[in-house]
Amino acid sequence: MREFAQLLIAGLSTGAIYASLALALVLIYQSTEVVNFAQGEMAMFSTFIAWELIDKGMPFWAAFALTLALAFFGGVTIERVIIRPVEKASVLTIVIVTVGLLLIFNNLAGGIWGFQLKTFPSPFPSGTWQVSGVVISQQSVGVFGVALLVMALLAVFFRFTALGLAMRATAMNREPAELMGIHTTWMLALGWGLAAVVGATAGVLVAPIVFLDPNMMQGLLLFAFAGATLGGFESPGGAVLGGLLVGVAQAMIGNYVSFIGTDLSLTVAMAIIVLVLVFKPTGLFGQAAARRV
Amino acid sequence: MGGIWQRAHVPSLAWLGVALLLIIFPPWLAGGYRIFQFTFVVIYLIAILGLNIVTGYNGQFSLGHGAFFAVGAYVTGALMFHAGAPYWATIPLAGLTAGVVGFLFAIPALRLSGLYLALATLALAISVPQILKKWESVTGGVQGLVLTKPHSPIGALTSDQWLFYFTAVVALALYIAAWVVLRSSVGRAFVAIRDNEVAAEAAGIPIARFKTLAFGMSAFYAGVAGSLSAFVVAYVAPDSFDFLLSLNLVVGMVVGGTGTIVGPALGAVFIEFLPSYSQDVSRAAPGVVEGVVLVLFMYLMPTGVAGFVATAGRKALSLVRRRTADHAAAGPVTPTLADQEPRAGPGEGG
Amino acid sequence: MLEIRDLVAAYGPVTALRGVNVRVPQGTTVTILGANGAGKSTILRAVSGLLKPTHGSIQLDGERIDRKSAASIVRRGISLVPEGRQLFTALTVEQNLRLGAFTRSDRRGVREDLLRVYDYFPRLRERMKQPAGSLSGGEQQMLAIGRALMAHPRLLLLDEPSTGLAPFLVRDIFQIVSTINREQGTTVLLVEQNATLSLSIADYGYVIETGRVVIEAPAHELRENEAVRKAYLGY
Amino acid sequence: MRGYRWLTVPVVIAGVLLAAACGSSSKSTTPTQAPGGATAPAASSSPSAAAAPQCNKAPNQTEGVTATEISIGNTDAYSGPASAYAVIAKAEDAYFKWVNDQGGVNGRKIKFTSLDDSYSPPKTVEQTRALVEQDHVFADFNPLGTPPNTAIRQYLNDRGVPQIFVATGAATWALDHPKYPCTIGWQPNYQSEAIIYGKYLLANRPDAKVAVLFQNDDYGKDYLKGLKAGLGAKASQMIVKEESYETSEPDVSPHVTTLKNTGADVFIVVATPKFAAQAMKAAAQLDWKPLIIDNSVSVDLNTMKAAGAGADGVISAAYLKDPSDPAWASDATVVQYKDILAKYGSGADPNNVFNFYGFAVADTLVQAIKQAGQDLTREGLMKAADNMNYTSPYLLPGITIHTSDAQKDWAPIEEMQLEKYSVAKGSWERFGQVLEGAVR
Repeated sequence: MREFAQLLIAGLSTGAIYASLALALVLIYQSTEVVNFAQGEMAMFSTFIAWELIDKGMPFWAAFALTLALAFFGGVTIERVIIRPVEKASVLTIVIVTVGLLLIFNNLAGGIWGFQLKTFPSPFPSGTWQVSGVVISQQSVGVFGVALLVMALLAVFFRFTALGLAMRATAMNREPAELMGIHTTWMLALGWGLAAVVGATAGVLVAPIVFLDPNMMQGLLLFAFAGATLGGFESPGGAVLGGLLVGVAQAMIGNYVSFIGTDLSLTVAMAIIVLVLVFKPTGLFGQAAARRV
Repeated sequence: MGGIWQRAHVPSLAWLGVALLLIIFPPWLAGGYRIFQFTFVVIYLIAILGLNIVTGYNGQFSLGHGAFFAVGAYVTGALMFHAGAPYWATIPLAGLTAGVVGFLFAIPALRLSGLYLALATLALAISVPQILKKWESVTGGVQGLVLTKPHSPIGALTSDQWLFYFTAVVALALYIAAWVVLRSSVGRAFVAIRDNEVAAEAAGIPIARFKTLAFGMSAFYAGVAGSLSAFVVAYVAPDSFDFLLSLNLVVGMVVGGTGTIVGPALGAVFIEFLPSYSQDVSRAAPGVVEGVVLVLFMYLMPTGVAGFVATAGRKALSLVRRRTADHAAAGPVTPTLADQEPRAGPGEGG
Repeated sequence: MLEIRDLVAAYGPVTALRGVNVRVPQGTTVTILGANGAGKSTILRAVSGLLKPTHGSIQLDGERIDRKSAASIVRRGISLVPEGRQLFTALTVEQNLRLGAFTRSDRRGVREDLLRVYDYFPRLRERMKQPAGSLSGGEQQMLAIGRALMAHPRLLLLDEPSTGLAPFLVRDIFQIVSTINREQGTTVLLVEQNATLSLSIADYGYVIETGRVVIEAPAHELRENEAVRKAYLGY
Repeated sequence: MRGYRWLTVPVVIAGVLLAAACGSSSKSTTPTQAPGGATAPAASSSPSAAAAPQCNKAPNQTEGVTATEISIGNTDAYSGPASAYAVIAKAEDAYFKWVNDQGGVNGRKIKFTSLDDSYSPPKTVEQTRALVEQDHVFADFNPLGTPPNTAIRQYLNDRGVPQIFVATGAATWALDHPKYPCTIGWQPNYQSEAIIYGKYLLANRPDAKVAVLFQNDDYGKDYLKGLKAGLGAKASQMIVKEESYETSEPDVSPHVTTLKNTGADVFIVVATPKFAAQAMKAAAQLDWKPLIIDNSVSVDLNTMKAAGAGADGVISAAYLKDPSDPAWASDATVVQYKDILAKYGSGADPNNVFNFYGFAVADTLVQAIKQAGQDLTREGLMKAADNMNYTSPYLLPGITIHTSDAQKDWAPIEEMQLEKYSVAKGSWERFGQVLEGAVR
């Protein structure tokens, strides 16, 4: 039982990492209906900026705030300068542009900061709590807490604020959104900016755990995709729960299903996703309406 | 877009001529290493052609064709390595195996569309190398399988030249096959489903059957491409079929021009040569160059090279017409992007 | 109030309007009749800023609006109920209505208008927490009109509101449009294929064919017009 | 469509089961243990002093060599997931520039052409052919990675082009050298190192319960193989759990949880830096205090610092001097390395061990070229590589590069020395004798 609880905790800690990045994916999808393949690399780049600021002697929270501001500005700029010219083209074209961005950010970070591992200071204490023999790391609890907080903020934003509704309306159907008097082009830019902010938050949160290097997000992003898919791209709550589920499933399957073994846990995670999609195509928490891309 | 096939009899003959010239001459003009590159262009061309069938003509978004490519490569690799099969004999089986895998995968994928289908195929692309690693007795695990490079049966040709002609002939045959299928009622069904699934179903087209067929056929092409790559490289290993391969195929398809005749060829040239030229520009960060080129390409030619040429051609044509004929005369309705047409059907799509 | 002069518009290479003149005086209901593809909807798209005309002008109270963006035209008091409703199907009824008032900052006015819309369409009040996509066709049309009203427009544009609806629903909706025109003084420009009904509530009508106005007259005259009767009224 | 839906479950499950089943069946086909504990790979012929390999197939033995220049090629991952290793090729470039400014080797300057293969075997083949057929390089030096090197081995041997001092620690480069005479490795192979750990455990902790975390690829599996060879007959009794991870996983701590639960008191970490740091850190966080043995791939001070408290008392093995270790701060070779890197390395980090590795292997190449003499041929270069007895100043004292010894096992470096890390001091301390881990 203790073993099970410890694995559950380990799975939840990993899951919280997936969840925080999945939130950024949900955000960009909700506000632009684009899947941004560069999302992880943008988050990584922001995290490097935070690292550089801290390395230059700035206090952690000041560096964090400045990084979020830069990320927002960067996200808006990318939308206005790079995505804008192709926004009327097909989804495939936009996907390819985000792939281009992925290559650029990854290699740029490597060129500037190198590919060697960097440690990143954690805003949370590095200690642990022991609850009847089960070890819980305070850092993981911190990541978990922030992910929940971001989730709550996003849910409120998208459901109850005029700006949030306007962003969703723009993503769903631009023409009628414009008929509502919404400046849709700015909504899209705003969506990119906010997604960059959430991504940067996720990056700064997870960097102390997975360490900082230009490739830190590549594996992560896949599982975040999985989490977002599982929960449904429609709901921030779903993304968090989906991310946690993927993390727990990975830890459990590797340990308890011996004939599969840990080396196939990835494959199994992917298979679960496909199965979930088959029976609930919009994810566990998505709404009924099917979507076209 | 589908109309191009119908309207293109004369241009397609011209393209056939160009293709033949491109097939016959390069091996005599270039060294072995260049021929190897050209051979890979042909291999990518076949895979992109396959991807085009399912994505360009049937509207199903796949980010996982590297998986079918890998299946084809490993069928050939395993047959050559373990059973000593001659390389040419493995190709049909490699294609069919990949096709069956694609068909089976398409069954659950039927329920998915757009983004979710893309993610499911992405999952496939990531899973397949893992399974290959695990299945060590057949696949050689991470170390892969070292194969014997085929010799040329014709004395006048080097092994490289022979392999180029061999792959080129396979490609030509597959090109013609695709052309025939896409012009037939099957191809029209593919396109009808892409343009409006509800309308296609109402018209009595069995959606499930044609969607799985398109996926299977597409995977067959990717499998054949993989099979060819296995003996051209004379080595198969999981590292050769990472997610970047799948992504590259999509890039090739889009850059060349989705759903066009010449698109796959242009796209194949692009993905084969871009990395080498990028590192000539910047050794420090070739990825930045690659990314920038990719973004610029999409910026300048959002419908791919083929789409761009077609649009430019049309514009030039209508300019000439406008000068000569009455300004009121309107050109034919030929939207370049399905997406620019008003969305069909109220509401449901959201 | 609205003055369209010599309007030419095209979709890519296809010319849809070839010099149209339409006037909509303050407080009236004007209808544009015509067959499918005659260019009726194109006029509304141009007025609401979704389509930039290639030639001609559109003036609202003397100000040219044909180069303005759709968003800024809404702010000038023109609301379009688009063809096919174009609702935000994943959002609730209430969220759709609130988006309709996106440009407004007078909270009290918005609340009053929301209540008024619920009074016009009691069905919407019953379903305010449901996603718009789950409504029936008639309810969706009500929501589309309600959403446009939430902007508190001076000029309401309606594009084929009767499409796909049962006859009794169509009558209800036209009734309400006419009520809105009367009670609130909202000017209405209505594009329809159902000539009988639209002429019954309109003051003035235009008939267009292949991008040109072929007949224009007060509504009661059009109802008597031989050609119009044959072509559009079916008797 | 609906009818198809239920087919999905069996199809997906069957797929996973099939994959799993195939995986487990493969276990029976892994090489069996030969008496004496060493693995006996079937493919390699047993090396003997009599059969000296000859790399003499090249029709043009001096291609790429002029009176003033030697053209050397290389492939490395400048892009893609393995790009951390591109530092090596850049360091080699810096080193050769310095050599050239010193007058070159035997009066010839080295022209170094390094191309990007993004660690993808087909790309490696393409780039290597470009190097050989277009740039006409004399030799392919230190190309990166086991799969990429495997992909080009046959080609280079058919052409008689030296594939010299490859940047991988697989055992095959030494074992199969007689079959591929133009190909030779350099660094101690993974199996050698693991044999050393096995021997150490047998001697010092014979009753240990050993848990292993390894990367699921050739590198991880080679270590596992070597460890079993080193433990010999007691291997199956001592190793209580082998747990593998994939590089796509973000955090390996769930695996560490599993390993801790086995009650093991020795934890062997076969992981690249990021994952090794995570594993050591996780062990400390879980309050698990086994003897940790960390593979030499991940011993740079950055990694150890990242591991935090978990790094204390960790044991590893080394063969190179560590440029970040204060103990070597005044060592002439390390000082010179830092000077050269500062001048030619365009801002490279001297504490990055990959830079030092690049210098060390490049220095060995220069040594081999010198040894091959004024009349440089491809056959001559490989003959020199096959007959080295070189005390490289980059290696730890007591460790040499030797292929000329009687055993002729074609592994240039196969000795290492154990070392222990202290968090308080922030450095490694070597202990005990230099140990030998030859793979036979």
